Amino acid sequence: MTDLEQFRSETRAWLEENCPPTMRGEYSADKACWGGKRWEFKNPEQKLWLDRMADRGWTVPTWPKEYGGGGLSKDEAEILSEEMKRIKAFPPHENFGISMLGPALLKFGTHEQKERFLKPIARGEIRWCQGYSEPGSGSDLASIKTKAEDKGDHWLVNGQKVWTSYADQADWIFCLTRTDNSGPKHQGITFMLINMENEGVSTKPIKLISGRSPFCETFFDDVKVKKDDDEVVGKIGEGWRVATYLLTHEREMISGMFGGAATRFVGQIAAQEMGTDEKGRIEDPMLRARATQADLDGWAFLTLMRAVKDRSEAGESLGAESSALKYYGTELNKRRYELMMDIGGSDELEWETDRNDDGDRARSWLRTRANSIEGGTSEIQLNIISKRILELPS
Amino acid sequence: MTDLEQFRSETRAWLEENCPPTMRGEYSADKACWGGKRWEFKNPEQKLWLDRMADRGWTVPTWPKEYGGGGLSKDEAEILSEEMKRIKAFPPHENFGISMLGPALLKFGTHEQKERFLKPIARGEIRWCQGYSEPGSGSDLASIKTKAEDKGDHWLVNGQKVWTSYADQADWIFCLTRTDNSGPKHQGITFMLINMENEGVSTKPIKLISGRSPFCETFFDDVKVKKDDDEVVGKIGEGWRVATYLLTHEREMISGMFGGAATRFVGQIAAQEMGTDEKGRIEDPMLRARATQADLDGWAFLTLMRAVKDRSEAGESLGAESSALKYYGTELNKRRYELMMDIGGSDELEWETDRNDDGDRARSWLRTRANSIEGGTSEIQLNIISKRILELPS
Amino acid sequence: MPLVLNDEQQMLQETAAGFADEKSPISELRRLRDEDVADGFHRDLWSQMAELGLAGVLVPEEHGGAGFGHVGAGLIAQEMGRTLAASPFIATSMMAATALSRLGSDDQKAEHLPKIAAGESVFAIASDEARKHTPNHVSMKAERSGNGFKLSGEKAFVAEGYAADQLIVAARTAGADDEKEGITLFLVDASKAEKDRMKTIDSRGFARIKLDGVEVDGDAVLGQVDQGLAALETILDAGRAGLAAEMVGSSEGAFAMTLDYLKQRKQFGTEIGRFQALQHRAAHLYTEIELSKAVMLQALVELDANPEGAAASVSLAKAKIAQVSRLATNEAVQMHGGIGMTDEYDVGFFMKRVRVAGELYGDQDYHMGKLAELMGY
Amino acid sequence: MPLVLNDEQQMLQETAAGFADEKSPISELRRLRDEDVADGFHRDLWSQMAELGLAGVLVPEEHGGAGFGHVGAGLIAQEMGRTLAASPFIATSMMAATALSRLGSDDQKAEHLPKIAAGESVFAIASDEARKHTPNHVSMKAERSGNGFKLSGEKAFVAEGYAADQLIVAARTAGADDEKEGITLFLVDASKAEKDRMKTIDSRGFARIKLDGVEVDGDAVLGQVDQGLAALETILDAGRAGLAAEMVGSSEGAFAMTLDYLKQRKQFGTEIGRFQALQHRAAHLYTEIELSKAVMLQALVELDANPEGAAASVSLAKAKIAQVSRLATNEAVQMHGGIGMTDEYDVGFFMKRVRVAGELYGDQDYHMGKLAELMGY
Repeated sequence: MTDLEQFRSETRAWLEENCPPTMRGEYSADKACWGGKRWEFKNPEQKLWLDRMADRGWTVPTWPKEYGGGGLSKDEAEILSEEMKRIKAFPPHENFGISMLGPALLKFGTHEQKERFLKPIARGEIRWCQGYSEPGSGSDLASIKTKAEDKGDHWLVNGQKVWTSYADQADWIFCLTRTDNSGPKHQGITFMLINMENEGVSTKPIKLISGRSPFCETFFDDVKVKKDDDEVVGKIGEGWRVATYLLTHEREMISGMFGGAATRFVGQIAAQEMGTDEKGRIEDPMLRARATQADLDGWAFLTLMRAVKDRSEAGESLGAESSALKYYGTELNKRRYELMMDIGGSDELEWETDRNDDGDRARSWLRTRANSIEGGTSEIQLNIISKRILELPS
Repeated sequence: MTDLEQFRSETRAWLEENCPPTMRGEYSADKACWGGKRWEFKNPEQKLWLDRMADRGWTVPTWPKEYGGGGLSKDEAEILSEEMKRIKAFPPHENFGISMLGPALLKFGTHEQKERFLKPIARGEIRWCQGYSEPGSGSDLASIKTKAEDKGDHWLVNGQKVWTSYADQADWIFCLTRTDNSGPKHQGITFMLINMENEGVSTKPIKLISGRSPFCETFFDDVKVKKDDDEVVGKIGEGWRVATYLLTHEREMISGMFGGAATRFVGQIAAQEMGTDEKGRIEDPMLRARATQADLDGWAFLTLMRAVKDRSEAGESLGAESSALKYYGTELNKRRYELMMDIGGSDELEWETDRNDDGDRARSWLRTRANSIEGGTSEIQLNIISKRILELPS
Repeated sequence: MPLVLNDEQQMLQETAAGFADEKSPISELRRLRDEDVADGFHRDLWSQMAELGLAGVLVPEEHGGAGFGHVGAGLIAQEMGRTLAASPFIATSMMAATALSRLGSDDQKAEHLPKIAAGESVFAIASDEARKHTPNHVSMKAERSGNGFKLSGEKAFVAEGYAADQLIVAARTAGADDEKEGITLFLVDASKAEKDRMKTIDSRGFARIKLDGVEVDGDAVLGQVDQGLAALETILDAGRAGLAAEMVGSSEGAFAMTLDYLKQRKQFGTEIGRFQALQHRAAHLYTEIELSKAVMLQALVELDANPEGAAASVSLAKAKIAQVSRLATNEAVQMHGGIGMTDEYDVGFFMKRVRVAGELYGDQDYHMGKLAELMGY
Repeated sequence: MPLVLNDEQQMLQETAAGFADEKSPISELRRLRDEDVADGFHRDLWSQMAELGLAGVLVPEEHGGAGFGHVGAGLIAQEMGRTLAASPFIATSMMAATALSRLGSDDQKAEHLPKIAAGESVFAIASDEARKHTPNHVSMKAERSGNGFKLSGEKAFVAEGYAADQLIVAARTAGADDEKEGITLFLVDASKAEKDRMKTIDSRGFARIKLDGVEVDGDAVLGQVDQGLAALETILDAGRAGLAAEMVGSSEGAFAMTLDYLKQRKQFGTEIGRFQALQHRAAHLYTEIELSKAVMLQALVELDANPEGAAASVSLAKAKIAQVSRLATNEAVQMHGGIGMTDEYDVGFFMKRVRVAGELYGDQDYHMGKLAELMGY
């Protein structure tokens, strides 16, 4: 038996024994464990499951053991996720610290920063949120204005962030501040870590057209950020490098999400919900044709996602191509949800009722409109492809 | 009986009596009478029909009588064309002089120029061609370089034109020349009339991907154009005004053409050629859906054409809107011919054979690719809409 | 009939536009939503429309209306769509007015048409029963009882159904669920129906309607017994044309907001309206909206000229305009970026309403399929 | 199977690419057209491909081939598509090689496979009879006579049919014209057939084939009598995947020309590649071509892993890539402007070839319909 086979059998056994039955099954947003200081566990098993996984470092399997990770190889991590899928185990917890700050700290952080911040992330003890966009900035991210003045022993931070997901529930925020106005806009940006308990930090929820939203505005009014050598990631004034590294990451994540979303064929949903004719076809031939086109593109997109994954596992690094995935995946997802609404007809035009799960489909449809805006608009992705990949003049 | 009713009955009677039977029926390109010095009439009736119509000024019904026109009112002209349609009378002749130079001369020409050029156009005695584009200019029409130097008693013209339709059969060319290089590119352009028999004028046919083409390259090598006060339309150096006036005209004409082309529904052609299933539907549901979309857009386009026509007859002047018609009509026509090829299948992939009319459909399909390029590309039309109608900054 | 507006029609459109801008800007729809008004419109606004003579635009003059025809009615719907003005105009003033003036007995006309013109009676058409529009799918029973009928069954997605005083109900007097024959239209006093409010995403007034053995006498029949489907189609076509016109207005409204934004919003140191990719998409959208206006007018003109023969023009308009309004609202949100996604900003209201209006009385797929069949393939 | 190329496959692709660039640039197709070569390819070129071992890529090693699998074969087709290299590769080295190695008797294999590998024998698949691809529509008769069969009927749109030495013919041994049962595949010496050359717009080799009572003996049957349709589908899938790969190459070829043009062509005083509207369209096309490459590889991988189960992946590839290659060539001509319309310029050759390759063995609509049925709706 090879080491990997052995790892698989051990992992399988351990999961069987340690993953509580209530932590298995169909996973959905409301079942998520976000952790953090203010988190209230939905039930004892949720905490148990988080602790057990954290003890093995399996909340962040590929991170180094010294920082609370599992120190697993890519192959081992792959096996772990396969085995978790096999028994439909829930993710022990979710945290922007895992998906976004962590990778940045691992790449740009000092040993002290890793020591101090990665472990609590791995254990789900501190919940992070992201502070990039500002009311004025939008697609032009480098134009951020939130100011951080050097006051000797501390930074004095003033400004406003938008689209900070779950900021109202987060303990810390990693954000971009402007520490220098003199140079070109991409310089003078500093990647800063700020405790949300600091005086002068406040948040306000943003309501979306879907009626739901994880987003907040976050305000900094004369916030004093103590200089303790840990508060800045990367060099002062060079936060743009950290940010762009994370954005690429985020693009992959988002396109991944929508790749996932596309796993069920729209046409099959239509056939199931609307019924079929004597030939076994969706009755409405026009809807059927549009569904087939969406599934053709959806399946092609999943195939590309798979190819990209296989290539990166074969050692090819994914650069600006992630823009193509982000662009196509999000536009596709919008198209899919237009069709989902067409399939639902009048049954899915209601909300604030228990007839149709509070109009979950309509809310999701509206929510997808943001897919091609958040994490860099489709237009920005196309610009990136045009310049970095096609090398067209600009 | 109103004057118009009387005009209709007289017109009907005259046409019945004077339009030769062989000059009636299904009209097609090969039946056209282009006239001009070198024209060989296909049969005596073709000449007879042209002369009879010209005698009444009905080859150019709305032009003033003094310039060989019929002096008809809009309503009368409408009636004439209706009555000609009724008996399927062929157009007595076609000539870029009628559709393009004529309107320019009527608007910008001197009395002498009208006297000298309009009558022969009306009678089909002189065939004209258009010399705008140059190898380097393309969409940037104002960047033309064909030089016309003032040599006192004559202009010395040097340069090259492309896409000059039927230049090899034309007697005269109306073209844009550069008489002044000092100012901005839109200035210093002169609208000039040149006799193709002048020494130094030569033409070379251009072969298109469709294997067919009316287009030529036209070369001017030290061509001496005598100054006789008639050779320039409008003011020297202000030819751009004349050109843009004509381009708007041309756009309307072209979009008109494609509006016409859209009168038959693609889906009906498919049903006729491919047959239908027990429900009376085109068997291929995907093709059917695409055909329906094309017909939906096609019918909508025809409706807009009709509305524009009705509005202009109600006195509204059509400006940059013609760009929208040109853009949509040509893109639509390309889409229609993609479908026509899909309908034809392997039967229409052949040419240079008598099996399928020498592959007329394939040639037409390839020819339509130029629709969105000639007379101002689709991109140019969209720029015009964006600037002139939507007033977006540029 | 030329596709141009005469002076009378242009004046009417200006009146409607002025009214919509002053009395019912989008902020009124927001208020309607925030106050959670079950009717789906403000009664006082509806009365004002009646005072202006808008409610009776299709009602013959002898019954107190303006007898203005569908073109006039469509122009009003278009202007209401531009500001998303909420009213029972399409269901009452277009569909019910068409139904009564074309099918009604003298008594029915005399009783109801004046009330419509006066804005005193709100009508709703109760035809659909399933999630997707299928006029011939009628399972609501109407059994003969005494000299009248007894109606039992449920209707879904009834526009203005919650506020309705009167219902025009499609019920089955013969045949099986999907048969074209055997459908009859009834005038039913809404007080006899159980109304179950639908809170739709557009904050307008919809309801599910249940009739549980409701007794009506013979003269409640509208038109001929068993022959109601053709009549229903004519009523539906009036509503479809009205919704198409409304969606044209909403497309124009959303597009206007977008153009303003493109001209003032700055990114990368310049107005985003300077970026050619956005310019070309805006120019394309402009062209599609021009097409929408043309097919809208054609449908309205045909409805006035020959209602039974207008089906194809109406389906063309409903399908094409549903597509264009979808494009217009999607582009509006995308070009606004994040702010377009916020509830605080108005553009989302357009997206939600055209989605509902697009679905009502047949979506783009339904009408494209119908068109293909009418064109013989 | 991961969707990545191993070193062997990458080397093969480089070989094919080098060969196409050196020996068969687009100018060779132009020469073929101008010299009006009836075969539709240059014999000497085909021999050179054989010498390089390309012709036998799918032929098992014991029969003198490379036994490289469909992935390898597809990569060759892709590189040929990039320069529009004309050869009977897909019909002979992919379809016929698949047919013989999967269905052939030992004798049939021994007789034909080595000749394919050596480029000595050109094969064509004679299946379609109508303007649109319908594998089960086979009316060509094969009547038993003596210990063999007598074949009569006509085939249309037979790729490489004019140059073919051997034909694989689908004929009906039982049942009615459109029945799935009763189709049998035959190996027929092409000299027995009447060939009527089709001059297709892509200047490649096509013919209509007439068999007028052609006698073949029993061992001419390929596979099982009456059970030929499933076998035919496997052969067609090999061809469809090959054409898909070729169209990916052609999309890349046309796109590369377009990008060069966008970078060098100046208008309004700057490179047109600086115009954002064109940049975004180019970026979108890039993305679509990336999708094309992925679905192409998936189809080839599946054909190697499990030929009977690859139908869906193959239809996905053929449909999606037909659409993308159409977009790529349309954009290529449009972005080139007038010069792209001239015969003098090469881009038109791409447009003509992908039109034909898209139609052959089922167009996008056919494969989308098939996909919908395979997905169960």
